[in-house]
Amino acid sequence: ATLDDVRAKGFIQCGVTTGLAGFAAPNDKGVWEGFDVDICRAMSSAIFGDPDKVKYTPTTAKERFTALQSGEIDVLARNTTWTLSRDVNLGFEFVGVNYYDGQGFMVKKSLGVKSAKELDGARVCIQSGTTTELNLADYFAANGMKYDSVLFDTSDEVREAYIKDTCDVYTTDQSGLYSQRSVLADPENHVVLPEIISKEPLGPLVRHGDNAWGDIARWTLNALIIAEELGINSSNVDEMKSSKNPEIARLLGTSGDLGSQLGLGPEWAANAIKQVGNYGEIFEKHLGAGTPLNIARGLNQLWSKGGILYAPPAR
Amino acid sequence: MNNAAKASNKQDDIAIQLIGMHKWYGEFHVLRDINLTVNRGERIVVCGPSGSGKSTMIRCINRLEEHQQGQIIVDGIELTNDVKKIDEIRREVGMVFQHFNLFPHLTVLENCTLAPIWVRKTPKKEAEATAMQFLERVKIPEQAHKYPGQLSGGQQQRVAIARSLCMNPRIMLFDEPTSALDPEMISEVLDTMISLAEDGMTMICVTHEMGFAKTVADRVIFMDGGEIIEQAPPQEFFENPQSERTQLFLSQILHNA
Amino acid sequence: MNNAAKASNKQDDIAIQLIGMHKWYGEFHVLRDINLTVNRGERIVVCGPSGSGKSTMIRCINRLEEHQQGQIIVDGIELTNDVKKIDEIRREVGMVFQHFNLFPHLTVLENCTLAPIWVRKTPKKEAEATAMQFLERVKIPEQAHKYPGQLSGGQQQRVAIARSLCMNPRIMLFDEPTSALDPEMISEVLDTMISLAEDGMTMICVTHEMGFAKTVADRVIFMDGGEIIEQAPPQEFFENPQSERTQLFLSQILHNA
Amino acid sequence: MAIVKTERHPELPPPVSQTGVIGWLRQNLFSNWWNTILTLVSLYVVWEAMSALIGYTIINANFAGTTREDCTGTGACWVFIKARFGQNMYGFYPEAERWRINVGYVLGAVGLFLVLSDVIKDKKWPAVFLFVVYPILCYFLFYGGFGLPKVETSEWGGLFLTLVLASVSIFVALPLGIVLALGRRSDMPVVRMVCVGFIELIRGVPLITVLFMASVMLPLFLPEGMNFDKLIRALVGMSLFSAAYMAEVIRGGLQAIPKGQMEAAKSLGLGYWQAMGLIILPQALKISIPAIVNTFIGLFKDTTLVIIIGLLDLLSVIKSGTTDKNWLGLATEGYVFVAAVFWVFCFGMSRYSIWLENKLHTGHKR
Amino acid sequence: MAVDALGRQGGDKVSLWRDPKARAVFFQILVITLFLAFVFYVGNNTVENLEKRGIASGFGFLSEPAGFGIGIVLLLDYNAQTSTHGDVLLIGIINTVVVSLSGIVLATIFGFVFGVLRLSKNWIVNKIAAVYIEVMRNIPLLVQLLFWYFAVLSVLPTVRDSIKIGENVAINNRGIYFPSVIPEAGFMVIVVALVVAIAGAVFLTRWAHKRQDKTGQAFPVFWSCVGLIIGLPVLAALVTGMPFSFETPNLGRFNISGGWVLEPEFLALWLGLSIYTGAFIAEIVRGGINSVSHGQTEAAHSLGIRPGLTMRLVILPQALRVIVPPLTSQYLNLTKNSSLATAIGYADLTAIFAGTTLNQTGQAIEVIAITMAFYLGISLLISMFMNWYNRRIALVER
Ligand SMILES: Nc1ncnc2c1ncn2[C@@H]1O[C@H](COP(=O)(O)OP(=O)(O)OP(=O)(O)O)[C@@H](O)[C@H]1O
Ligand SMILES: Nc1ncnc2c1ncn2[C@@H]1O[C@H](COP(=O)(O)OP(=O)(O)OP(=O)(O)O)[C@@H](O)[C@H]1O
Ligand SMILES: [Mg+2]
Ligand SMILES: [Mg+2]
Repeated sequence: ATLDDVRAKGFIQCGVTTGLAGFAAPNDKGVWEGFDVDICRAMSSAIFGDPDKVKYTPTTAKERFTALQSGEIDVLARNTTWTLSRDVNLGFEFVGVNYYDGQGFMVKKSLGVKSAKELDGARVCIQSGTTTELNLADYFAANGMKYDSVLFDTSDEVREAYIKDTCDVYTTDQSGLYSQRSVLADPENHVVLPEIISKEPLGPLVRHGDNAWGDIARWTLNALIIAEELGINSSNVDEMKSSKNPEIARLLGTSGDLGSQLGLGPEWAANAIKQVGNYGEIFEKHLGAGTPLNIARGLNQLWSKGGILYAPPAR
Repeated sequence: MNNAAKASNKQDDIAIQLIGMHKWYGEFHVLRDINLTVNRGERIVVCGPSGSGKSTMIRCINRLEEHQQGQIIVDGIELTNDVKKIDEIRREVGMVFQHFNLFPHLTVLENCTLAPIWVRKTPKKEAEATAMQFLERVKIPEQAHKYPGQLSGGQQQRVAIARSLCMNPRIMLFDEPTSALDPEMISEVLDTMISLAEDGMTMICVTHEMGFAKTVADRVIFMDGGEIIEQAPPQEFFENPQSERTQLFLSQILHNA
Repeated sequence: MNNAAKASNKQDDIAIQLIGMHKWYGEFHVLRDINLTVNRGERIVVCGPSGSGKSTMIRCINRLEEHQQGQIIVDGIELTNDVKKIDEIRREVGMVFQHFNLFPHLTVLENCTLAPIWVRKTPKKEAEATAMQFLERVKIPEQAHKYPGQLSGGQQQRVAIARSLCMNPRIMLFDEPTSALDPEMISEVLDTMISLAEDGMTMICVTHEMGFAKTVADRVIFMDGGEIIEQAPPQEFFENPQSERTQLFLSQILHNA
Repeated sequence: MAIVKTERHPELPPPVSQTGVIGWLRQNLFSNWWNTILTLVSLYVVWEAMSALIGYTIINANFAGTTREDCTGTGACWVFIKARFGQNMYGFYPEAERWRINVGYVLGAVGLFLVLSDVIKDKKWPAVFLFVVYPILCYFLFYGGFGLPKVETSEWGGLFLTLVLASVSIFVALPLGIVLALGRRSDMPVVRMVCVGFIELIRGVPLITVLFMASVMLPLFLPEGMNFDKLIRALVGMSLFSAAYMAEVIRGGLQAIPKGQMEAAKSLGLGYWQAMGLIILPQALKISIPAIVNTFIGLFKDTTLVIIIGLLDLLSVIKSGTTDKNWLGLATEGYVFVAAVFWVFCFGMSRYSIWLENKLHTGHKR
Repeated sequence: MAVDALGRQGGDKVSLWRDPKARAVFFQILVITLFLAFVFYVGNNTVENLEKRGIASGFGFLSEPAGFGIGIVLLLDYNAQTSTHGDVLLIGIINTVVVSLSGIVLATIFGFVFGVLRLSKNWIVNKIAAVYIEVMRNIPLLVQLLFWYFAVLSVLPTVRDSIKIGENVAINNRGIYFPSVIPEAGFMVIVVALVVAIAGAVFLTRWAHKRQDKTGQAFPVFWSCVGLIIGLPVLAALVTGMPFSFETPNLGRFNISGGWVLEPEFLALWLGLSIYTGAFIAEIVRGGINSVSHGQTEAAHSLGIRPGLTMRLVILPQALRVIVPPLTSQYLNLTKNSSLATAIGYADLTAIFAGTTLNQTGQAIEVIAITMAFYLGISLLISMFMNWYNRRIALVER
C-alpha cells in the first residue's frame, strides 16, 4: 500500500505546480513553499512527525494526472478542480477541498472592459490541460461569443504571453489570477473581472483504490480545518493538549485512538498543526492580506464565519 | 566570325599563338615567358617532367586557367576576360582530359549531344546523327546507350574524344589522354588519335607516349620549370636533343620504357 | 593433436584432400565435383580464367567460404561446422590475399604478433622475437615499426607473408599475391615465395605468373567453369596441354605477356 | 631547326594586381560588377547587423549592479544573468557544496584534455581514468557518499545538469550504439530484426515523446513500488534515443571497413569477438569519430528538451528567471545568454571534429 | 585422433555447442525469448497497474466530445461542444503537417540559397553564409523557438499600433493580417482559368521540349509558365468584372478581425524550424555540389557550356544524388521537431492531442501510442521513398 511505500522510502512524493506564487513555488533557496505545498508538509508531519520529509515533483497541468496514475507521485496537491470525470474516469480520489475557487478573467485596465460579457472576439491565453479550457468554451458558447485561444504548458508562459499582449485576456481560477497579478510589474493596471464562470473546488487527490492512503490525506486536511474551528494553532497546540475539551483531546491524540485508526501515531494531527499550522494560519501565511496576493477568505472562510469551509467531525 | 572573315585574315594559317605568356598560381610563377606558334593542321606533342607546367599551358589555351601576362590568340581571337570571346574560343577548341570527365549521369549518346544541343542549338535528331557518326569513328557505336560507368577506361576515353569532336572543333587539346589507362587499352586510344591526326586536325597533345610522338608529331616541345626549353621535329628531338635537361629527361623515360 | 599422433597417421604425407567437393552461391553452382590431393611439401599453382572459381576453392580450404557437399580434409582434420576444428585448421593454414589486408591501424610488428599473442597465447616478447625473425626473412626488418600505409605494395605483401608465417602454418595458401602490385614490385614478392618453397612449405598458389609456376611448382592445376580441367607438372602443362580450353587459355596469357 | 632556350627565365613575383591587398580584393570582392554589387549589399547588411548586435550586447548594455533598477541602458541587461549566476550554473545545488561540482569540472577537463589532445602518446591510462575512474568518482562527488553530504538530484540544475545529462547519455549511448550496430549487421535474422526494429522505432519518433514516456509513463510499465529517480529516467530516455542514432553512425563506420580485414583476421585464427575487438571496431570507431562528435552535438542541444519534463537544466533555470517577478521582461537577455553558452560548447565540438577529421585524413594519406 | 578420411562419408556428429549454426539458432532463441519475456513483463505490469488504478483503456475516448477550444483550426469545422477527441487528433495531424510542409519548403529555400552562397567566390558573401550556418546549427532549436516567440515577435507593436503595409495588411504581435478573398457569383471562371493555365503550362513545357529537339532553339519556358499561370486568371478576373470582394481585416474592440491571419505561434514555429533546418540543408547542399568533381565543370566548360547551364545540366543532377538522402532525413527531423510547438502554443498534434486530450481523458498509453505511431508512420513513408529514389538514381556501374 502507498503508506507502506512512503514509510519505506522515508518521504512523500508530492506533485505540485511548476510554480504559482502563493500556492507552490520554489523560493530563492530552491525550497518549495505555498498553500498547496503545506498540505503535503502537513501530511509529512502526520506520518513522520517532520514536515520536511517531502519531495516535490513539479508537474505541468498536462502531466499531472499521468504522473499520479503512473505512481510517479503519491499525492497531487496542485490546484486541481474536483470533477466527476476526474474522480471516476481517470481513477482518482479527491480527498477534500482546500480552496473553493471559480474561474475568472483578468484584462488590462486600459481596455476599459467591465464585464466578461464584453469579451466577444478576444484572444484568450490559457494553460492547456485544465478545466479552464472546458469552462471557457462553455461560457463563450452559452453567451454566443467567439474567442481565440492560445494554449501554453505552464502558467509562467501564459503570464508571459499576457504581459507581452499576445492575448487580451488571461483566464484561470480567480486564485490563480490574483496570484499571477501579484507578480506583475504593474498589478494596478490589471483588473480581475467580477464574473465567476464556474465552480472550481480545488483539492488534493490520490489514486483511487488505496483508501487507507486517501484517508490519511483526507483527514490531514480535515484536521487542519477542525483545528481552526477549535482555535488550535501552531503556537498553542502544546497547551491545548491538556485541554478538557474532548473534541480537542481526540484530535490531538491525548484521548482516543484516531491516529492508530489511520495507521499513524497518536500525535498525527498535533504534529501537523504544530509544524505547519492550522488552515487559517496557512491561508494567511501564503495568500492572506499580508502577502502580495492579498486574497480575502471569502468562500474559504469557516462555515461558522460565513464561508463554506466545513470539515466532518473527527471522532 | 564566319569562315569568309577568317579566310581574309592574314594569319589564317596560324591556329594558336602564345606571346610572352606568364602565369602565376598565387606567388608561384608556373609559366614563364611562353612563346609558341601552332600552325593550322600542325600536330604538336608536349612533354617534360611532372610539374613542369604542361597541363597548365594547354589549360590556359581554352581558358580553364587565366593567364596574367602576355597574349594568347586562338583562331585569330585574343583571349581576354570577355565572356563572349571565351565562349567562341571554347567552341573552336576541343579538350580531352586524363580522367575522361565523362558525365556519369548521361548515356554515351547524351554525353555527345549535350553540348551541340545546348550550345550550338542543333536539333536533337541532327545532333544524335552526328554523334553516332563520331562514335562510329572511334569504333564504339554499339555502346551509345550505355552509361560511362559501364565502359572500360579505353572506351571511356574514346567517348570523350567523340564528345569533343561533336562540337566540330578546329583544334584539339589532349592532356595525357592515355596515362590513366591500362596498357592494353592505350593502343585503342592512340589509334583513334592517330586517325584524327591523319585527317589534318590541329592538335596539341601532352603525352609521354614517345611512339605516338614519333609517328604523328610535327613538332615535339619539351618543357621544364614552366618554360619551353626545346622545340624540334621528333626525329631530331629524340636523336639529337640539344639541351642538357632534355637529354636527361629522355634518358630517363627511354630507360624506363 | 600432437606431432606424435600425426606421425602415426597413415595418411601423414597428405596435407590437403578435397573429395567430391561442391559449392553453390545461392543458385549458382560455382565449384563442381572438385577432387584434389596435395601432399605434404608439394607446391601447387592454380590458374584459369577469371571467375573460374580458383579463389573460391582455396577460400573453402580454410573455411572462409562454406562448401555444401563433399569433404575437405586438411592436415587429417575434416572441415565440418565444428568451431573447434575450424579454429584448429585455420591455425595450421596461412593465407595471403591479393590486397594484402594488413591491419592499417597496427604497426608492421603488431600485425605480425597479433595472432600469436591472442590465438596462440605466446608471450609478447617471444612473439616479437619470432616476428622479427620472419620480417628478416622477407627482408624488411627495418620497417617493423612503420604502419602499413607507409610501405610500398611489395613491402606490404611481404609483411602479409611474414604475418602468416608467424603462426607457424604447415600449409600456405596464396590468392593472386602479386596481381595488385606494380611490375617492379612483383619480383620481390615472388622471390620471397620461392625461398619459402625451397624450404619445403606446402603451398597452393593461385597466380598467373607463369615464370613462377615453371620455377617452383610441382604441379599446375587448370580450372575453368568451377571444375578442375587439367593437372600436370609444369613443363608438361606448358609444353603439351591436353585440353582445348587449357590450350586456349595458355595461348591468351602467353600472347599478352 | 630545333629551337633551344638556354637561359633560365628568372622567377618573377606575380603582377601587383594579383597579390597583396589589391589582388585579394579584386579576386574576392570585386571580380565583376555582379560581385561588386553583392559585396556592397553584404557590407551594408553586415554593418547594420554588427552595429545593432554590438550596440545591444555591449555598448548600450548594463553590466554593473544587482537589481532590476540598475538596468538603465537601452541594450541588454546582463545584471540579470549576473545576479542569478549561481543558479544558472548549479541550479539549487547547496552553495556550500558547489566546490564539489567545480572539482568535478577540473578533473573532467584534465581527463578530456589528456585523452583528446596530442600531448600524451599513450592514451591508455588517461582513457581508463576518464571512462572508468572518473564516472565513479563523479557519482560520489556530485551525489554524496564517503562523508560528503547527499545532494538530491532534484536540487541539481543549471548548466551543471545540462552537462551531466549530456555526458552520461553519450557515455551510455556509445557502447549501446556499438552493440546495436553489430546487431544490425549480424547474420542472425532475429537479432538483426530486433536491432533494426529498435533503431527505427526510436529514430522515427520525436525525442520529447520518448522523454514524456520515460518521465511519466515508465512507472506504469514497472511493478508497483519499483521507481527510479526522475533524472535517471531522463537519462535512460536520452541514452536510448542517442544510442539509436549512434548505432547508425557506427554502422556507417563498420561498412567502410573492407571485407578483407575480417577475412584476414579469420584466416589468422582470430574468433569473431577477437576480430571485432582488435581489428574491425578500432578502425570503424576511428573513422566515425567526427560523426560521433556530431551526434554528441545534437544530443547536447537536445538536453534542452528536458524542460518539458520539468528538469531544471540551463534553459529552464533561465526561463524561470525570466518569469521571476524581479526580472520580468528580460527574456531576450536570457535566451541570448543560453544561446551563447550552447553555441560556445557546440561550436567548440564541431571545430574539434573538423580538426580531427583533417588529422585522420592526413594520417590516412601517409 | 586418427582419422580415416576416405572411409567416411558424413563425418561424426558435431557436438551442438561447437557448431556455429547451432549456436546461432540457440542465441536467437535466447534473444527472442528474452524479448518476449520483456514484452510480457512490461505488458503484464501495465495491465496490472491499469487495473489497480482503475484506468479505463480502449479507444472509445476518440468519439467523446472534446469540449475545449483550439486556437488554430484548418480545413475542418471544429466546435468545442460537439467535436470529438477524434477531431482533435485530426486537427493536430493537419496542423503538424501544415507547419511541417511549409517549414520544409522554406527550409529548402534557405538551405539552397545559403548553400550556394557558401560556395560563392565572393569572400564576404561566403562568410555571411558561414556565420548563418555556424550560428544556427549550434544553438538548440528550443532556445531559438522561444527566442523567436518570446523575444522577437513580442517586440512587434500591439494591435493598436500595428505596422500597416498599404491599407490592408497589418503586422502586430498577434500576427500578420491580410485581406481575405470572398468569392462571388462567377468566381468559378477564375478558378477554371487557373486550371487551364496550369494545364497550358504543362503543355507549353512539353511543346518547348519538342521544339528544342526539333530546331535546337530553347524557349524561355520558366518565365512563360509563370506569366501564363499569373496572367490568365488575372485576365479572367478583369473580363468577368472582378467577381469577388475582399474582406479587409478590421480592428475590433480587442483584435483585428476578418481577413486572413498568420498567427504568431505559427510564424515563430515556421520561421524557427526553417531557419534551423535551413542551416543543416545549406551544409548538405554545399557538400553535394562539392562532391561533384571539378573535372566535370572543366569538361563542360571546355565544351563551351556556360556556367549557368553547367550547373543545371551537369553539376546539379549529379549533386542531387548526394544531396537527396541526407536532405530527406532533414525533412524528417523537421517534422519531428515540429513537436516542439508545444512550448510556444502552436496547436500541433503533440500540443493538443498528446497534451490536452491526454490530460482530459487520462488515457496516456493510447494517446502516446497514437502520437508515436503517427510520427513513426511518417518516418517510414519517407524512408521508403528515400530508398526507392536512391535505387532509381543510382549511377550505373560496370
Ligand atoms: N590550382 C593550382 N594551384 C597552385 N599550384 C598549382 C595548381 N595547379 C597546378 N599547380 C602547380 O603548378 C605546377 C605545374 O602543374 P601542371 O599540372 O601544369 O604540371 P604538369 O607538367 O602537367 O605535370 P604532370 O605531368 O604531373 O601532369 C606544379 O608544380 C603544380 O604543383
Ligand atoms: N560472394 C559471392 N556471391 C555470389 N557469387 C560469387 C561470390 N563470390 C564470387 N562469386 C562468383 O563465383 C565465381 C567464382 O569466383 P572466384 O572469385 O572464385 O573466381 P576466380 O577464379 O578467383 O576469378 P579471378 O581470377 O577474377 O579472381 C564468379 O563467377 C563470381 O562472380
Ligand atoms: Mg598534367
Ligand atoms: Mg580470385
